[in-house]
Amino acid sequence: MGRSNASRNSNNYEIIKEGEKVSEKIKEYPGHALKAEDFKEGKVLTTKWRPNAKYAWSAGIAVSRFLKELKNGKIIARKCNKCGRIMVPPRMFCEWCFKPTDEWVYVKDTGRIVTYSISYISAERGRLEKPMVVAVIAIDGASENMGILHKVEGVDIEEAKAGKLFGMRVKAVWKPPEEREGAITDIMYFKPLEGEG
Amino acid sequence: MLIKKRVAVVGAGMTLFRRRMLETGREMCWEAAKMALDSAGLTLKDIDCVVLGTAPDAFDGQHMKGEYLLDGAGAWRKPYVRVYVGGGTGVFVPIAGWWHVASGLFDTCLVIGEEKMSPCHPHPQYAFSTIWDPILTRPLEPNLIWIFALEMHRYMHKYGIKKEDIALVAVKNKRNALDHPCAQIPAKITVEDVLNSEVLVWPVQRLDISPVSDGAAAVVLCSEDVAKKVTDSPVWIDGVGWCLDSTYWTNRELAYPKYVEYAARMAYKMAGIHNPPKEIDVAEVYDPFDYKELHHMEGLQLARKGEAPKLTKEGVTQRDGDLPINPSGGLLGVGNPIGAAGMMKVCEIFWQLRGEAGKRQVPDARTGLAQAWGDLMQVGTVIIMRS
Amino acid sequence: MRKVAIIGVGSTEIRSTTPDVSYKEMMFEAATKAYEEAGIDPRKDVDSFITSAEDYWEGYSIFDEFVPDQLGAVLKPVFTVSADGLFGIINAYMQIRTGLIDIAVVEAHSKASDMLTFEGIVAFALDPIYNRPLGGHPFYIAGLEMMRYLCETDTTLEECAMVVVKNKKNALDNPYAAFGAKITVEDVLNSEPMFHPLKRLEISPLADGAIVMVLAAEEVAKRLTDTPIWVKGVGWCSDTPQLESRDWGRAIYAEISAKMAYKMAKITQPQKEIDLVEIDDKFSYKELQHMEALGLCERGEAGILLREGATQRDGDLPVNPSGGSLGCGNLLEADGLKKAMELVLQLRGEAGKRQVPDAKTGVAQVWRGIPTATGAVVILSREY
Amino acid sequence: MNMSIEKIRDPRDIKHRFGDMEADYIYTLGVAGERFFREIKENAKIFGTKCTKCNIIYVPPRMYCERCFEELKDWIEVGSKGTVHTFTIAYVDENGNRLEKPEIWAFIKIHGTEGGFIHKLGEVDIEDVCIGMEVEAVFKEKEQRTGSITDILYFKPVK
Repeated sequence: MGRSNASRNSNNYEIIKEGEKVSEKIKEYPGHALKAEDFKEGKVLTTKWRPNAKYAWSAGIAVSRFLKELKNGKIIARKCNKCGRIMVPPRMFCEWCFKPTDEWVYVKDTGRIVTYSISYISAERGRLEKPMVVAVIAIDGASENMGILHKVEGVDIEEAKAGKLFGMRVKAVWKPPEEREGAITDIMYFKPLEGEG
Repeated sequence: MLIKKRVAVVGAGMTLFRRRMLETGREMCWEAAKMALDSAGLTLKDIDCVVLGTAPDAFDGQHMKGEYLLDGAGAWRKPYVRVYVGGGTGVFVPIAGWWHVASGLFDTCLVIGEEKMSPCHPHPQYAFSTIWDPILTRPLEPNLIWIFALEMHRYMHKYGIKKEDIALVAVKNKRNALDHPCAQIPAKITVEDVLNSEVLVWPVQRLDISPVSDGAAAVVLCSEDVAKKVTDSPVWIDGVGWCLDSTYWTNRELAYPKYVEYAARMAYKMAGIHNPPKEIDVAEVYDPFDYKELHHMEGLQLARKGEAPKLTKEGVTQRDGDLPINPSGGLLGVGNPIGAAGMMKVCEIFWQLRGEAGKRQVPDARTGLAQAWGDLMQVGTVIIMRS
Repeated sequence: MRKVAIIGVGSTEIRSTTPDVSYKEMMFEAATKAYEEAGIDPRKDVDSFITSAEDYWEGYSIFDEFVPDQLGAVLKPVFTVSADGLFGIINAYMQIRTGLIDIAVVEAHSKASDMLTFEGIVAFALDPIYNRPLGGHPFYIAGLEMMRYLCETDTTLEECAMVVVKNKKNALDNPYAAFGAKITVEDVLNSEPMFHPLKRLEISPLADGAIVMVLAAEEVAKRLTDTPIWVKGVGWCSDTPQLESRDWGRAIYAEISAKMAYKMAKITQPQKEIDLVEIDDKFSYKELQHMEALGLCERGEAGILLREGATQRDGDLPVNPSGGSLGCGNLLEADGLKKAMELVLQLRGEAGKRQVPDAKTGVAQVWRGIPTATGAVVILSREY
Repeated sequence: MNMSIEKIRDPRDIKHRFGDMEADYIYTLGVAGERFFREIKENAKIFGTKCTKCNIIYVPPRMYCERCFEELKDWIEVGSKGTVHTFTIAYVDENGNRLEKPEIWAFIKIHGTEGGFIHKLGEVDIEDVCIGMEVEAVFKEKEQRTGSITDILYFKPVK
């Protein structure tokens, strides 16, 4: 899962090869390794393909409603009356009780950071100009530890690196109503709740 | 009901693990499978059925990848199936192979793990952008490392673990890999090297993680009757366990891998193991990230919650320690062609239990364990083997 | 070794599209029905769950991540076979036979309507080096197969068209069918040419649906139900995936898997010992080719049996009384599980207007579709 | 019945999200493919590999025999002629749209081998194609060849 150049000989550590058998009984092991340059210099033949694989995923009963409420600037959850859990993201079934969930419950757009990380890279592996905090945020009004994944802004990166954001109270920052489209990105990010530290 | 049939591993093989290989996926499968058969003194004719494991089709760039690979896997006109539990697949394939033989339907089974991640451009990372819920998560454009960083951070926070203690795992495993001829990134590094390496997603740095790899690995399984005919030193599969946790990972406590615990308990029960740290002589624990080795040791009941770093610091998990972990060099040192990486661990336990591991050999290894992990921090797969 | 029985089945409706529900909600519905029928609680009673899925049908990498919750399988043994639901049944069967597992659940579904570019996705399954660069619609492979099959067996275009007519008619009586219709041989032959000699109506249309099945070891099955349907034999096989090495006229994968399953079930004369079959008919000619591969008639005779009416529901050897994939819809990896479900209903005597009289033993067979040469056979019986 | 107890009734409440699973893939041709396509690119020659144990010549050549698993090292030039083993006429393109001019696809079995090529037929009328017809490969000009299956333009009838 690492970046390709994790396998390259970089300056800060030393790659050492010593001959040794996988099994004492096996004398040879197979495989023809290539270098990145082999591709660039045309030393190896290749063929290319970009698949045509497009989808329209149906959100279904629970998530369609969730998206509709996001457009209204609200977060909605489902409650199971058997175990009493209020679940977000919402689902029509309770995975613990294996029964249908019973009712819709609006929860707050505030919450508490359960865990977080600080991304210095983009989804495509490029370096970000400015590091970005992403967090699991347990939503107020839902059951304990019912978190959602989102971004957090307005926090000090050095404090974040020092582990100071655990338990921090945050609040959703919404797009203006006219720009919302019924998507998780209708919440732009979460920011620290004012008046709390 | 009791399990009546015992299943043995009688041969193992693997290719080099490298960032880019010339071989097609099916050629890599053939290389590993052929090596496993040769080492068992068997030919393809002797094989009754084939089980293959490989992770996302989006790496190799091949829809229905299991179908594509099958002739290289030796499945021509044989019963064949691909099983799939994300990153947990590598250790799950021999588990599926186990039930093919333990069911009494077959005497021999060829088991293969494969991954060719290099075709995916601009970076194999792309494949990971499609593992998320397309409606609730993909719009946030997540990077895979986000979630592991979230898990690592939670683990550190909950048990008060320091990054330098976690880095010791990377140092150990990359060093162990120096003795593995197939290893992709063996190295002598220090804790400082890890802490000074590029920050990817805090707290994950570059030397905390395993590389992108191409490779394949294979083992040959057979029934007790056949095992006795083909070898004097079979290695028995005495326990299997697997478990999948909820999809809703943001609703779970990430500090502890309960799914690994449940999988391990299932396998320990079957193997009659009551005191894992005492009874397991060597373990190959899934380590795509350094913290995962610690996390998984705890899930496997090899260490108490939050105490795996301490054992590591004390040297207990070194090859000459009381509980050697990842003597192969693990994914951090040998490489991480996902579907093949777990199989590499199973091969390593096989070689360790046969006393064939050369410089990597752990003394007196009689009972070994291999474990893998995958999906959305969700799957545990565990196999227990005895000489 | 232990005997294994199917003790519960559940299915959603089969529809051409399902925009209002997610695959999770569909799976939940099918699972609820199956558990209800089997009288089990998945949170307590089930030892193993198996899903049958392929990533690119779903539009997800590692679809396995998204299955446990709606099946009641959280923190339980769960895995995915990248194959048809019949392979799910086969793996559940093996797991139970080992003694490790007492009750196993098998799930398969199709949410084909989520795919916008089915052709492009199938093309992505072709060999990237030797086949894909040439482009084209991947179903040319079906055209090549059909042409060779017709040539080798003297089967006629009319006979292939009659398969479509029969199956779409059978589907009219099936509540789990999306494409039932009353049509004629001429309608089929006059439909658009697609991959000559294959016509538009000879290609099974895609459909959505979810199916769940519960399997149990003998002692458990007998405790839970009076109508266990026994798994008597299983077989599965893959021929070469490389088009350049394939046998174009025969379904070798079906021949070998049938042989394996018959041997296990101790069936020596399939045409006499089997009361009905649900076999793969993703394309019209496939039903005939598969009948021959399964030894239900000599090579080249399937078309003749069809013309004589033997494969009608009231004939000597009913083939696809459900309506098959041509009548019900192609459910991708749930296609075989749908066929097994029909057998369960038939063998229990619960098939309503579709009921084949006195059905004791049936065969379900599936092929994984273009471009594969992989298939499976499961033999079910109400008697052991 | 114990299912979702609430359903969508208003069609405007049904939501979908559009997206794809598309990346750029660059495939190596493999140990056997690399050599095979070099021969096509440089010399317009078609090679197969022979398994002496199973007495099979694989075209395209393989690194191993899928039947017995022996490594195949015996490379044999097999010529560019073969027979149409089966064919089909495709009326739609890769996206399912009607083609203005239907395409003829065939499996061409190369003489003296067990293998051959899936390819298109050219320089022939649809009515004239039949199983058993002898055809030969038409290669691109050398400077246009890239080491791909498309270095063969199509197969045409042998006059």
